Amino acid sequence: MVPISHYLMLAAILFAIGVTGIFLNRKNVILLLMCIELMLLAVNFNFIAFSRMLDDVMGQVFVFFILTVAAAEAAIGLAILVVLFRARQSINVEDLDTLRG
Amino acid sequence: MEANFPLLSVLIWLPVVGGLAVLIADALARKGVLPGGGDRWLALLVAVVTFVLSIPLWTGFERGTAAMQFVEQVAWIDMLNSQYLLGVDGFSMPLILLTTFITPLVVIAGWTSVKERPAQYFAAFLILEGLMIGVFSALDGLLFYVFWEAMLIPMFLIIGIWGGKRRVYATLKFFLYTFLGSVLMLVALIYLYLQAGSYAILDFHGLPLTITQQTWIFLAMLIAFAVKVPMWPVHTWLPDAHVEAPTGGSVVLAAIMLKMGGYGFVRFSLPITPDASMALDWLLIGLSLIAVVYIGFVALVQSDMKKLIAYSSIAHMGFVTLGFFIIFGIMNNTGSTQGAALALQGAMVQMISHGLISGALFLCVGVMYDRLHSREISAYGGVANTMPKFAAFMVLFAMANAGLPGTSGFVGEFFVILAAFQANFWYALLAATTLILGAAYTLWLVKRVIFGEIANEGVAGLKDINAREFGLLAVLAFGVLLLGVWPAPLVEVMNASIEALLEHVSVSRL
Amino acid sequence: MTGNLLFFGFAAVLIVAALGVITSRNPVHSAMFLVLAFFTSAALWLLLEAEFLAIVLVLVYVGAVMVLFLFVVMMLDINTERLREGFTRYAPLGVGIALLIVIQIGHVIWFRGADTELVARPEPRPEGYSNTAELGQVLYTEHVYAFELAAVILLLAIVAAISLTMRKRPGLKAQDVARQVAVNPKDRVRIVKMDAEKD
Amino acid sequence: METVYLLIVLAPLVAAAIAGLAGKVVGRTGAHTVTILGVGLAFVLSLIVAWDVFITGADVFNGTVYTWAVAGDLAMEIGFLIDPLSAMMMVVVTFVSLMVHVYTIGYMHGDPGYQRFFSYISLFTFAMLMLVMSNNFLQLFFGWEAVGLVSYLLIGFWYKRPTAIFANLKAFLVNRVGDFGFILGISAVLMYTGSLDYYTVFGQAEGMQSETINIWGDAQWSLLTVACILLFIGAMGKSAQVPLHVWLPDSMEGPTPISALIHAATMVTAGIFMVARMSPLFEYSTAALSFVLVIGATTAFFMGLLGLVQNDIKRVVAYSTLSQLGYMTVALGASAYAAGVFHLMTHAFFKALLFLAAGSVIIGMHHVQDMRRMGGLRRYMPITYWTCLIGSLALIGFPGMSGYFSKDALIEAVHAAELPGAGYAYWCVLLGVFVTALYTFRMFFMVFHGPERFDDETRSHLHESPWVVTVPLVLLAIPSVVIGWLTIGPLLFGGAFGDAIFVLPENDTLATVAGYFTSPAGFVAHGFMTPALYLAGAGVLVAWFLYIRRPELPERIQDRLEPVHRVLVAKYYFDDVNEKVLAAGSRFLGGALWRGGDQGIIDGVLVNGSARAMGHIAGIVRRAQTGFLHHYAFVMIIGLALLLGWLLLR
Amino acid sequence: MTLESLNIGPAIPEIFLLCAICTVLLVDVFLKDSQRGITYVLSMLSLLGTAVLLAGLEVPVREMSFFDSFVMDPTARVLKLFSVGAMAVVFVYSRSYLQQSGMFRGEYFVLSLFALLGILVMISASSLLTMYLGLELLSLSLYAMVAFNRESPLAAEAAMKYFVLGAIASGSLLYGISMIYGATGTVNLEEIAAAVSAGEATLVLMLIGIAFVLVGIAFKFGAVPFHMWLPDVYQGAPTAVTLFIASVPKIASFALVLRVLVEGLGDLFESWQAMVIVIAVLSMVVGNVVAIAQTNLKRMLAYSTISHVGFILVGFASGTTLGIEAAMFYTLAYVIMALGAFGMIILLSREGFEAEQLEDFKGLNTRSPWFALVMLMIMFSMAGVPPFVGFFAKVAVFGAAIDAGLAWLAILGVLFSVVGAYYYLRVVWYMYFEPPAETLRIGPSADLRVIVSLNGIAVLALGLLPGALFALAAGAGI
Repeated sequence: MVPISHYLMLAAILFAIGVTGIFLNRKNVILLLMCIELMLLAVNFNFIAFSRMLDDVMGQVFVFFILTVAAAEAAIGLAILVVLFRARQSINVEDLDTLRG
Repeated sequence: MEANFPLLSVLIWLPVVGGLAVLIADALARKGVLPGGGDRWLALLVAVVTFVLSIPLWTGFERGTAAMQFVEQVAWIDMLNSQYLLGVDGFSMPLILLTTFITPLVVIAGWTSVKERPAQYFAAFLILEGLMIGVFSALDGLLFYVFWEAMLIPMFLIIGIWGGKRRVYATLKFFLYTFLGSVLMLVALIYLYLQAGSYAILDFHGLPLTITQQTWIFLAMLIAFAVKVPMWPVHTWLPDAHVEAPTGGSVVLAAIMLKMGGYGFVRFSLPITPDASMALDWLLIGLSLIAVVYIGFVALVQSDMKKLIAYSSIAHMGFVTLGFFIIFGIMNNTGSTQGAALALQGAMVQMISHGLISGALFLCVGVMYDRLHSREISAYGGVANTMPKFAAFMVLFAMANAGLPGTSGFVGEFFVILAAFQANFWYALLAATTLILGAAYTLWLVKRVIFGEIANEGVAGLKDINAREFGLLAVLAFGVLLLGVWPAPLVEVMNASIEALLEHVSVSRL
Repeated sequence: MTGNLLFFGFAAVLIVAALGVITSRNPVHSAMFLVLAFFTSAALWLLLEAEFLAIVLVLVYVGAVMVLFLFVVMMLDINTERLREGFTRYAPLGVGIALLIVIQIGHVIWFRGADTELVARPEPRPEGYSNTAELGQVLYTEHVYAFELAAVILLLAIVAAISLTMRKRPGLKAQDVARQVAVNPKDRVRIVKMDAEKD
Repeated sequence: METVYLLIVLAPLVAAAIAGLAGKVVGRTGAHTVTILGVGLAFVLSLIVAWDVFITGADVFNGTVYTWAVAGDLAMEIGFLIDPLSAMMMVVVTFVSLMVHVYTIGYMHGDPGYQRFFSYISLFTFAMLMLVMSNNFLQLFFGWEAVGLVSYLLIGFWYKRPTAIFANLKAFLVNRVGDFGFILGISAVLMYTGSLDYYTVFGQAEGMQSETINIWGDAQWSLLTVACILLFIGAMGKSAQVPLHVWLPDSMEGPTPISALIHAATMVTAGIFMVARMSPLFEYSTAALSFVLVIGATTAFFMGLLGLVQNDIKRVVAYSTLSQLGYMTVALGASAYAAGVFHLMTHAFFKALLFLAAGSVIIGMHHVQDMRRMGGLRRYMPITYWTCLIGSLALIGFPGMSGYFSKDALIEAVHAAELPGAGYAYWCVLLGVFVTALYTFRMFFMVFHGPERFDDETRSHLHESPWVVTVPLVLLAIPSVVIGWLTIGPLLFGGAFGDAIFVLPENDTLATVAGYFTSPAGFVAHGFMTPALYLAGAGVLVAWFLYIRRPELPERIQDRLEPVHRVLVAKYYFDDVNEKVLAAGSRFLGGALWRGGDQGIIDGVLVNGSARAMGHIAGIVRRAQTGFLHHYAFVMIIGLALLLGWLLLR
Repeated sequence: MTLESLNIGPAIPEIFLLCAICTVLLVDVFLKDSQRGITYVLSMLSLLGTAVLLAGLEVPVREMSFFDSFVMDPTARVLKLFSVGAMAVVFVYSRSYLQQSGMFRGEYFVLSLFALLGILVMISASSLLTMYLGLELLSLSLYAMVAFNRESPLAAEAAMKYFVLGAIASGSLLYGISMIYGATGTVNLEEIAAAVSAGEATLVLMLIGIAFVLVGIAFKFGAVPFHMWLPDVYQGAPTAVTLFIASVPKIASFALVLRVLVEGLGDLFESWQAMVIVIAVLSMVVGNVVAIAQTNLKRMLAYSTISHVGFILVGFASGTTLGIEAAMFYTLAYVIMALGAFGMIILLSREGFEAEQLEDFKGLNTRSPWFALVMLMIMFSMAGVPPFVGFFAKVAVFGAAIDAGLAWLAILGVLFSVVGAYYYLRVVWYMYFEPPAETLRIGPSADLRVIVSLNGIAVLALGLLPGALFALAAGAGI
């Protein structure tokens, strides 16, 4: 077996990629939602890895709920996206600057 | 008056409630429930009743003791161990009387000249009065602070609503300046509370503090009081506030609000941090003397009457702070408290006296402003020709402002100069320049405004003061002269407290 | 050794897929990369012997969530031409910050965590161990409260999504059976009486 | 007796209040009646008091009226000290005041401020009485300032005149400069003695001699010297000594009765009185006495010179007053306090006389004051002429006249003085005699003799003044002639002042003079052996020669001595310096402090600057909120990275 | 497993609320638009029922339910009661606004109630799992509510920003939780605390965990630099939603800090104190300074919120019982003030007109002296001027800071409260010193007027007699 730290490192990289995606992307809001999924995936990796390391089921239970919530979150996020598109005819991140200052 | 009658509470809350009643009466009058125009009379009634009720403070005041009198004590915020604790001694009692004395005059002064929303105007002043009395009678630090700050609100509105052209700038400056000063005092108060375990000011007095603690506390409070007094260089709010404020606002500001700074020094700085006060007295003395000299010169070149009087107020308040802080030098030099007592007396009398004089001068400017709607000196000239009675009053108050013996303005300055000499020759010398500078700016003002040929048609058409204005000025003139000719009763009231304070500060807190 | 090989293989794929998600110009491609990432993740979770979650990830995420994503991408009919533009000018800085975070975490995990059990290689599970059963046992007992909450969240998601997206568009032609049934001849036919034309 | 003293003080005060506050009610007649009654009562009672003090020899009265204030254990009281010095002053003050009151009825006839005027002069009498009768420094200062106030009001009585209101402001301010010193002097006294009461203070004077005060650096100054010089600065202001004399000539803007009462006879002598009163202090400080001596001598001579170039009749008298005040001061400096006070008294009579005479001339000339437009008035105004002559003779010290006794005594006393500066002082006062005679008779000849230089219009109205004017002239002329003869003996050499004036034996210059005083007549005879008399005679002769005999000569001398003349006309440039350097400088400084300090640095930079800075920062920070989602996320991530980094690096 | 072992007693109010939400949801479906008032009434009744049940609970001490994942203690009850009450006020304020702007739909109430449920869950969370679920319940409701006005591009933009950033914050929080889990082997807060104090936790992992958790917490609170969403959301959301977001969820944020940082990670105080201080300082500075430049009242109040969060965090930063009580006092006081401020905006709004610009308050004193006075009291209270409740809130937190030896922090705080006073004063200035731009009378319904008035009076009354509120906050730090 690989050491747990490998998994944690992988999760960290994944998390970083997700984060990077959020601020690199300035065009498409959908992509942001996907990046968020990546972040959550990284978190799940952590939990499962720790769960395995500690031999404790709690981590997996947590992942279970994160998956549930993430699904709900995605639903609502996409709903907002739809509202946004209808209201502005665009989901370009750079167009979302009416509110500022 | 019964022994446990809550006189101070009544004095505080009667005007506040009265102010609200004026507002309500006005609202009802708008709806047609009550006849209109009653708001003035109600306000006057409240103010006068408050004054009458305050007289027992004087008559029932036990001379010869420094103990707090008319004490009221009710639990307030248990969590902070803060109480609704009121009481007066020789320092605060005269100031309360000054407040109750000035407020009816302010109400009368605004009788006809306030056209816009008079009910709110009078209500603001009444509420202000209550809060100011609260400041002078609170013996709990937090309660004191509440009154101290709350007072800013009605004043903020008074300047802002009924003020002149640049009123918004002036009132914001006034508020933020004083607020900035006060908040640091709040920090100091909280610190003291944490040290003493209670907010009672008298508990603070007994607190042993290291010199570092004292210095920080002293500096924090200094900013608060210095802004209020105001001392150079934190005085610049005052001219603006005075110039823009309506007459009543200027009167209250000059007559009472400035005194709170001075009061703060005797109630907090000196007794709580005597060692720091002693260590830093050079600073305070220096600033006071700058106020006297520097501001004297600045007052000389003002072209706006109110601004001139405002600057003169700063210079005169310089005597108050000077009087408070030369005591260490005097006790050090002479080894006795006699000179120090003289200094404190002088400072206290100066506060009362300045309250009357500056109030009167602002009323005088108000009288002229009501007629010509200008505060520029150049808009006047030869007023004596058309307004002889007014001119007589104006000259009298100007002379009082210049510290002429026989008027109250003399007493404080005289005492302080006499005492200052015992601390240091140069203190006295610089302080005494006010004899020249004060006379110069005040009388030059009089010369340009009152004397001379009739300057323009506006002045030619002036009407002399009416009975209401005459009464106002006459009452103040009487006060000014009485205090000047016979200050003994006032001085007597303060003596015990001053002795006690001197005894208190001469013992190190370290 | 096989485990190691598998891990590094899947990890590499996962990272490439993740990078693909954020670098693709076309959102559909991104979605596809994401699906790939989920699949590889599921594989890696299997390595960690979390079979239940691995399956759930594939079923729920790939099967439902990603489909939803694709659906929305298609539905919104986004002009992909406009999306073909570069990254922000903060990209280098951004990448730098992200790397910094990775380094910070990595530093902890690999160096400062060296003496902890993080580096431990967990022993394989004993025979007969059922990940699903174990989860199932706690989910409805110990975590019943959380479970109920999750249910509420899903309900909320339904309510929210519907309230946000369902609406009656003004131009939409829809049947209203009740109105059709309740129709009154008077509303439909108007009998006009006309006077005979006269010359 | 206390009631009498109170009555003396209060009668004029009450009269002033009635005339001032109820002027409309009582009317013109009422106003002057009530004030004259008040002052008359004060005069009569003062006479009684004086009788009591000088003739009956009553004890000195030193009593408290009421306690003004008590600070700590320092009691400040209002009270009276009635001793020969104050008794004499009371008589002089009330007498001159009474005369002026009567005179005013004529002089101010028809002025709209009639009642006000009477109120003021009555008030002045009150204030002056408070000053002289005081038994402590506080009340002294009160009276001191109060007379200043009334002086201010009266100089500016015609408040429409720009020159008048300029002059009164100037007078007040210059006096305030003196008071500035005065109050510091009082402070110094209080610091050492812990009391403001005369007797308590005087009792400690000797001990105070050894006290020192550290003013600058390490130098230790004698506290007593400092105190005395400071007190004397007060006297310099009030008694118009160089360089604080500048207000007095300008004060002639006031109505003439005022010039007579305040700016000649009484108020300006307050300084002299005060120093005499403080003699127990001054005596112990040689340095202070020297200072007094030099200042007085300078004033006596140089201010006299200015009288030579004045053409305004009142100004000539005014400069003469300055010069005479210098004489009195010199006497004080020479420790001949009695001589100073004696000169004060005689001067009060003859100078009041001269002023009133000048006023009479001015009435006759319909308020023309320029002597170049007069001449030959003798014929038209005989009473004025004769009384004026008496006054002039008294002023120049014509043997036998009151001025002769006082001036000669003090010159002799200065001659006898041995202080530093005494030699200078002696020459000043001696030459001053010549100058006095010259300008006095220059005036006299220009006004009353020579050709008539006015127009026919004036001539047709020219006649002697009414009785209310002439009676006071006559009444004042009498003491101007006789008072010296009558009182020199007891006052200077008979010890009539008793303990009121204290002189150390080694300073007692008058004792030297007493050596050749046997009787008034003898003193007159002695005068013929001193240069002063001849100098005075020479002065009169020169005046006669220049202004009657060869009237064209003065012009030529003037041209020949152009630079000197210019300096004299410019009054040694004191006014220029004051206005252009001090006043303008103050205004400039005020403006600079205000614009630069208050508005520039404090308000501009600190207050508004910080407010602006806050707004500016707000604008900048606000821009960080770009509205772009990726920026927001970016900021969050940076924040996260920093938190993480900090935690781990700690 | 039996019901006894679940100990559902303390959770009955939440259970009732959930049932009530479902009822409202169901009833609402069958209502016509004109009958929407029934939804309103039902929602109010739900709140009433919840409140009654809460009040009826006997909570002498700390009580656990649901296998230690639910905790009930006196503080929790106070917070919950307060939340429910504030929610009721929000409903009253919102009703007429929603009616005017055509958004009077049942979903608003349902979503709000879901959010409230989330808040209640958070307040009672005793494990990071339930905390997370409660937080998501709250957040997801809020995201949806911000986008509630579907026609408004601004609202949609705000919702999108809120959602994305919120998701990042959630991700960060979860990452942190995973680290804490890894370090201690549990997500139960009590067990975490026990593990930390026993020294069983892996410290470095804990540190990473704390950093990430802090990001999540700071985001929820709206503390700098995780505040960027807040102004945009406040401004973009419909005022009724802003009103809600600005008020009740702050109690949840407080609970979040209380449960996670104080109760769970209290022993690591020294690790997070400095970070909290930094965040607090930044919040006070940025919030107060940037608010000066605002002309939109909602946005200005957003920055004001940020600054208030800074002050609340000062209380936590002191780390003492006193500080936590102070923070709670401040939070409660803030909720009252925020309700009043936004209530005033709603009061002045009319059909087709949002009174959200500063200019819209011009001359209010002429139009309605009383409501001008109410707004004045609220503004001065927010500025921390006595005798209003906001002042005592500041006294409490600064007192705690000084007590903890953080006098400099207190001084910084008071100085920036002076800066902040400027923009509150500006509102007063517009109301009192400027002539009115319009003379329309103030329209809305009587209940709104009464409650806004009461709200204003509460600000004053709690300032004059703050003892009661202090007593409520007293138990928090234990």
